[in-house]
Amino acid sequence: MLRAARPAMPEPFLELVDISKIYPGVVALDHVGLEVSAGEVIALVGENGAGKSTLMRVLGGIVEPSGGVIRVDGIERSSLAVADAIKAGIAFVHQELNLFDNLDVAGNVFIGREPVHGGPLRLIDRKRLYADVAPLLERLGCDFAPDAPLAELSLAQRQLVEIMKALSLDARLVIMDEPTSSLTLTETDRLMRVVAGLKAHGVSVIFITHRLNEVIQCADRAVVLRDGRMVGALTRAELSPAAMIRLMIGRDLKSLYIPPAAPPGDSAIEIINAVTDTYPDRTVSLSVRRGEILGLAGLVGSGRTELARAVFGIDRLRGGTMRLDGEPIRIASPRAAIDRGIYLVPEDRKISGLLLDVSIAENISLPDLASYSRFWLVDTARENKNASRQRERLNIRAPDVATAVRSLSGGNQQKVVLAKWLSMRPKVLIFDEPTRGVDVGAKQEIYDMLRRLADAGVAILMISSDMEEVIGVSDRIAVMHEGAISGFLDRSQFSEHNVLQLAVGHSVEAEGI
Amino acid sequence: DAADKKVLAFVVNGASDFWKIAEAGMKKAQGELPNYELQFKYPEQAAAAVQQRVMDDLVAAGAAGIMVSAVDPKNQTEQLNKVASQTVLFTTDSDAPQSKRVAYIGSSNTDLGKEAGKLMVKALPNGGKCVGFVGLPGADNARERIEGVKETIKGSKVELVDVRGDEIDQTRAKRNVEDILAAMPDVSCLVGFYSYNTPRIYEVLKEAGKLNKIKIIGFDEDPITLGGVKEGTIVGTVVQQPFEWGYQGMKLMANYIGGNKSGIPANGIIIVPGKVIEKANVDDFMSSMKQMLKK
Amino acid sequence: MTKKDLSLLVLILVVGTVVALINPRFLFVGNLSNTANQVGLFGIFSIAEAFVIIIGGIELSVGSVIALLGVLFIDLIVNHDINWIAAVAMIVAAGLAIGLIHGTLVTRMRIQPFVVTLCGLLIYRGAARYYTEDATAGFGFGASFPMLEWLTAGRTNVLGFPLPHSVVALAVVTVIAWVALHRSVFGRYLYAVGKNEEAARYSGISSNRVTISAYIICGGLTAFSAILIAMYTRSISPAVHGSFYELYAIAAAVLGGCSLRGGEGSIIGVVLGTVLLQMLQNLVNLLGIPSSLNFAVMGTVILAGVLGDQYLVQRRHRASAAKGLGQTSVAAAPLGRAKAE
Amino acid sequence: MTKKDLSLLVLILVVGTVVALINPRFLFVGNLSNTANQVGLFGIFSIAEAFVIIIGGIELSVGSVIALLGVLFIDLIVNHDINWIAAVAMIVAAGLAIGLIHGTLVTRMRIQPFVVTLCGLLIYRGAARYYTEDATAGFGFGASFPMLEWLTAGRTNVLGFPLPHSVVALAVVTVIAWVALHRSVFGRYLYAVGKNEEAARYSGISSNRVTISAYIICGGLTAFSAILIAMYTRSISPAVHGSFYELYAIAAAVLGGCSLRGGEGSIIGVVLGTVLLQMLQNLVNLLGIPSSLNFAVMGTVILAGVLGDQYLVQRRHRASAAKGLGQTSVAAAPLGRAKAE
Ligand SMILES: Nc1ncnc2c1ncn2[C@@H]1O[C@H](COP(=O)(O)OP(=O)(O)OP(=O)(O)O)[C@@H](O)[C@H]1O
Ligand SMILES: Nc1ncnc2c1ncn2[C@@H]1O[C@H](COP(=O)(O)OP(=O)(O)OP(=O)(O)O)[C@@H](O)[C@H]1O
Ligand SMILES: [Mg+2]
Ligand SMILES: [Mg+2]
Repeated sequence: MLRAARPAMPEPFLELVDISKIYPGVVALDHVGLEVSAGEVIALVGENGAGKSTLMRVLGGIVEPSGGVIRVDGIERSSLAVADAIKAGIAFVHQELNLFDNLDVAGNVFIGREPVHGGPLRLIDRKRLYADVAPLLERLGCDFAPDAPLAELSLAQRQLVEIMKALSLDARLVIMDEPTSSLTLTETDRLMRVVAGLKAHGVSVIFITHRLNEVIQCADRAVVLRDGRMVGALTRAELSPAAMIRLMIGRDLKSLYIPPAAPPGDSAIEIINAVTDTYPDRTVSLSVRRGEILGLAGLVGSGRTELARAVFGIDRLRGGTMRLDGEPIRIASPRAAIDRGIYLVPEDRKISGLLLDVSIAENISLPDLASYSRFWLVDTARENKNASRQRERLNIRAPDVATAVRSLSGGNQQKVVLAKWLSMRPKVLIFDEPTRGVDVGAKQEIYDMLRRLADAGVAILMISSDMEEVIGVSDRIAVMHEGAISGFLDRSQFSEHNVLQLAVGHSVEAEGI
Repeated sequence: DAADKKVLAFVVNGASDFWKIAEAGMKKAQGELPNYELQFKYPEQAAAAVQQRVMDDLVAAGAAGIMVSAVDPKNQTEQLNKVASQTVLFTTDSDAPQSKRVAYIGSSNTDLGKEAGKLMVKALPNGGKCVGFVGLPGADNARERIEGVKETIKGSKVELVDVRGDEIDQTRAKRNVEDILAAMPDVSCLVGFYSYNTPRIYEVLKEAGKLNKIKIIGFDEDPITLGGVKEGTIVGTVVQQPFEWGYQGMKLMANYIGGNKSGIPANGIIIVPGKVIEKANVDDFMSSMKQMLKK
Repeated sequence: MTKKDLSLLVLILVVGTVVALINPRFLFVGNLSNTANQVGLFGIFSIAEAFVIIIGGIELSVGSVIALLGVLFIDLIVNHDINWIAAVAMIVAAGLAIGLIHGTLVTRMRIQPFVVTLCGLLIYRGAARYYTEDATAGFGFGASFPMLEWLTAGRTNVLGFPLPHSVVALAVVTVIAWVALHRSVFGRYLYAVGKNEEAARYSGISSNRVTISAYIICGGLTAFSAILIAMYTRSISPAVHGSFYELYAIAAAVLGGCSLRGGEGSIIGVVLGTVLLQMLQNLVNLLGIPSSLNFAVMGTVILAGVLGDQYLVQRRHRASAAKGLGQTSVAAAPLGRAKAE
Repeated sequence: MTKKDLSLLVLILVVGTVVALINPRFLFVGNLSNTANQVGLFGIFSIAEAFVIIIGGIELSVGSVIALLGVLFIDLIVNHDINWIAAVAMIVAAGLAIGLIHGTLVTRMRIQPFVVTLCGLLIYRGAARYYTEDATAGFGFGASFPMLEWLTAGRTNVLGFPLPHSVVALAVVTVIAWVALHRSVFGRYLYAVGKNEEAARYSGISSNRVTISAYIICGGLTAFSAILIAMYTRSISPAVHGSFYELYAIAAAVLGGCSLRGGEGSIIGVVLGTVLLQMLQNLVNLLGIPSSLNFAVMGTVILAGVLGDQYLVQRRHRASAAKGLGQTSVAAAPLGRAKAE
């Protein structure tokens, strides 16, 4: 068993020793150890299903380990309860959001720790509640109000609320499980500064991410998990994406961008003057050509998801028209979109992507059941065969395709969402954050697949908040700002700077369409 | 015109065909009482509270007189008094003797039970086990009828070994009979205490082919009960005369309100005796029923 | 057959054995046939209810629909001399229409299913009472529809067992419902909508259409059972006929593994749930327990069964955890159990 | 006051105005006082139910608990000569205990709330009937507890209006429940557990304890209302007393904006829901509508109200969409509406 090498640091206040966790058919953690000292930023990396979240859930008191001990301030325990973890000063940003959409922002941030007055009556001190949340909003640069109902926030905005929840605790250790998976560069940078600030105050941070450059930006050391075992640790000096990738997947990866086999064809889908609910006075026009991957970038809340929903028929377009292959179309429901070959891979897998209590196979076949059935009866053999193929192709880590999706790791769940759509024959594919929480190896797999689909003549609209992905995968980038397209970039103009300029509403020189 | 007519209300204890007959009586009275508007009220549930509420609302709406078949006369005394203090109150079907009601018109359930007991003893000269079926075994009318039966058969070899309740659910009423046949092969007589119990007994015995082997004694005048009596498969049924309650009661009430109190005896109790219907008199009874309900 | 169904079956067998030991008449052909007949009558509308519960809805008007359609059916054939085949068709059509209305109000008008069907409960009951002026609707003495009676309330001797035709009807409904729910594309859609309506919509399932279909199926099956029940009781007092039956239906469905949150439940389970409930009714009469204790016995046996099952599950759970072996799968949540952790 | 509450209030005022125009006696002091009294009695256990519904549970045994505890209460003071203050304390304690048992079975034994409380419904009803041997429990003639009667069933003249004390009790309960639910930390936890139990647990909220508390509160309040109702009817036929009251309670809660999926609902709404239901009952009697139509009228008015509200919401929605204005907030989902798209 390997122990993480530690640079000279104060004595650890928290130690995980020989932690194991066994699920039916899966060894999620196999004798893993980890030590955390004050003011240390540890990055935890590894493939999907490597056991990162499980290890953190042990620390947060959510999962009871099958073996091992947890030592907090020298006191040894075999497991923690959530309340113990909170008492020990451990704050936790979960990979999957755990928020209440019947409460507002402030209510969510302080849930379980509301400021009270009224003595034994424990009435909520609303004034203080809202006063206390304001600086947090500022710290993360959020533009929504403290009393905004959570139900009205976008996924990324919810992610920020979840982070604020942890920051509001006077914690000694903040665990962040993929906090940036739906954030754009702007918010991510701000979060990096927050992490630095925490560190400066002696607060430790454990940071899980699949965006490896974030690790290099903020971590003091990186701990790498693979198949539930610790396979290595890198000190700050040793940190590089290549080194991490080698430890994570045991091989090197080729570069991201694969050029198209042929120049793009005619425009497959055209969106003309579309108007959505949140930005009723803005219009969006764009078109995606056959064989093209159009990246759609923008800041949190810029309206990309809303546009995708409207195109797919989930919401009704308030104005504007669409054309498919030159023919004007009207799409009133997702079924209508699917029947025309327009598919959407939604961003929020928990809410709109998956039936969590249902098996992998049944999730994958859901949008296309008719083709797995004979006389309206489902042919489960065919269904399972296809699911197994997808599982291998995307390297979905699960005992078998009958496993309920709920028990998969976040990244593997995301792969199931993708698998749902990839086995069908699309004309236009809209991906909303396709690789949210997916590990580097699988990302590469997915990019290959996108390219293959595009080469086969599919028009792909890829909404992404991951700058590296947008620049690395797209043939062309459209950037949205407050509900309107602020510009298009050709490959020759691709740069972080240009995308960011457009995202905040500025223009870039020599803008091309 | 209609708005000036005094309202007289007949409030019953739950919906049933039985009260349809009383309603027919009331309608006959309506024909003779042009200056009154007669209303017939079924509470939506057979519960004292629900009935109380109906009466409160009637008083609020200005009813001049109310005739009520109280769900729970023993314990409703005070509320009945409240009603009696604001309007003319008659009781029917089940009396509340300690209340300030003006009069009671109806039959005595104990007496009806005694009649049924006599039928049982007559039908089973050598004795035998009997089982009764009833909707709500705890309700007063059920208790009094059962009491009457037991009082009469005491000393004879006829036994009432059990009474099964069904909450006025027909499906259960029928299944109770089926279950008793399964559980007690030696039962020799079945008694239907509520109007719908007897037809259910009749049907089950018919389906089981035991119609003439097991005696049936019933209460009230369900058409199937009467048909069975006529056919000879039901020994007999004991009926009340709700038509008279509705007819006489409403007229008495109108007279009383009009100042004529002569029809009301000193103790305020007007008993309309029940009738035993057997094969001999069933035809007469059926034709007179037809006559009554036609109006 | 799921583990949950199996637990229920074991409970049924245990209760049955105990009753048979106390009173062997429980096993007599006549008694079993009678109980089977009740299971047939109650099973059909319990399956109807299950369809709606699986999509995450609820149908509270079952009892009132049974009263209203029962009254209408008897009225049609007795007083209007309509051919009984036509009458059956009309009543089933009415049931389907009721389902369509409920489904439409729930989906297009977005009114909570509880509110829609509660109003249904009130309105249909009122309509039945108003239509008959609160009088009992019945066949009268000697009225006879031999073919209809034989079909609906008759029994056929099968190897010495008088098999009630209501059981045959239930068997047919069960098989069709089982295939529809557990093997067909439509069934997948029902569960998907019940589990996560939004994800279902994103997968191109027209959740409105699926929801409406579930209510229509429920209405049609309820109408069918209304006819069978009317032919069994042969008399309907509109004020009380079928009241509380929605509770029976929901109870059978829930005992059979349906969750009121939707997306769960098996047809076999629902039928077993009905068997348990009817057996408990039979038991009270057979063991001579006072009728007043009828309900209490039912409640106690159900609770004891569910508790015992839960106890065993938790022990198995702990035992396997202690041995470090795999736990039982989450999907095999036991009888009546709230939900996986 | 939420928009949903406001819709309900408007519906109540519209119905009230229409009734008053047809029959001005509706507004007579005596009638209003009687209706208020009913609202007082039914409102308390509807609020009790709301607590459980908000945490995502359900309580079906309300009616049976009212019957059992009512019977016991009368028995204690009439037949056992126990001081009424002690009797009240004992009955409320029994209610709390029932709540504790239900809560424990739901949380620790993980049995579906529907199953637990359905068994409760059956068992308590049976217990009440068995205890009294199905006989009506009552005060008999002349039995008198002047202080208790005045407190529970009396009325006090307030500016010429005979204010029933049950209304005072409801007012007190409403204020406390409102503060507890809408202003206290505990209330926040109730909503949190109802909406997303898992997230609540991750936030360090002991969801088991919160759930059990909700059932205990429900039990206690139900016991309290059982006493008031017993003192109002002064007689309890154990077989029927309070039956269906759980449906009333759930209906009032749902009309008042509670969702059976948990996490939603306002106390004001629940009280308004009770007012509407009671007003509808009163209306039927006052307008001389045949009693058989009683239920139908209730159902129709509720459905019409909910539909009208929904229609207005959708129109407003479309109007704002057409004008390009911001939508109405999702949180202000209207009366009885299923959920936001
Ligand atoms: N409740 C559960 N039941 C069964 N297996 C589980 C459960 N939770 C996690 N697992 C399994 O444990 C393994 C580790 O999962 P974990 O969530 O820790 O991965 P991860 O490293 O966080 O991956 P990702 O990057 O995708 O989030 C996975 O194989 C997963 O399928
Ligand atoms: N259900 C809703 N009700 C009201 N407003 C909403 C709702 N969902 C999203 N919004 C708002 O719409 C705006 C656009 O959100 P959208 O999800 O389209 O943004 P996005 O560009 O996809 O960004 P993100 O990175 O946050 O997903 C946001 O300001 C958000 O607050
Ligand atoms: Mg993870
Ligand atoms: Mg988005």
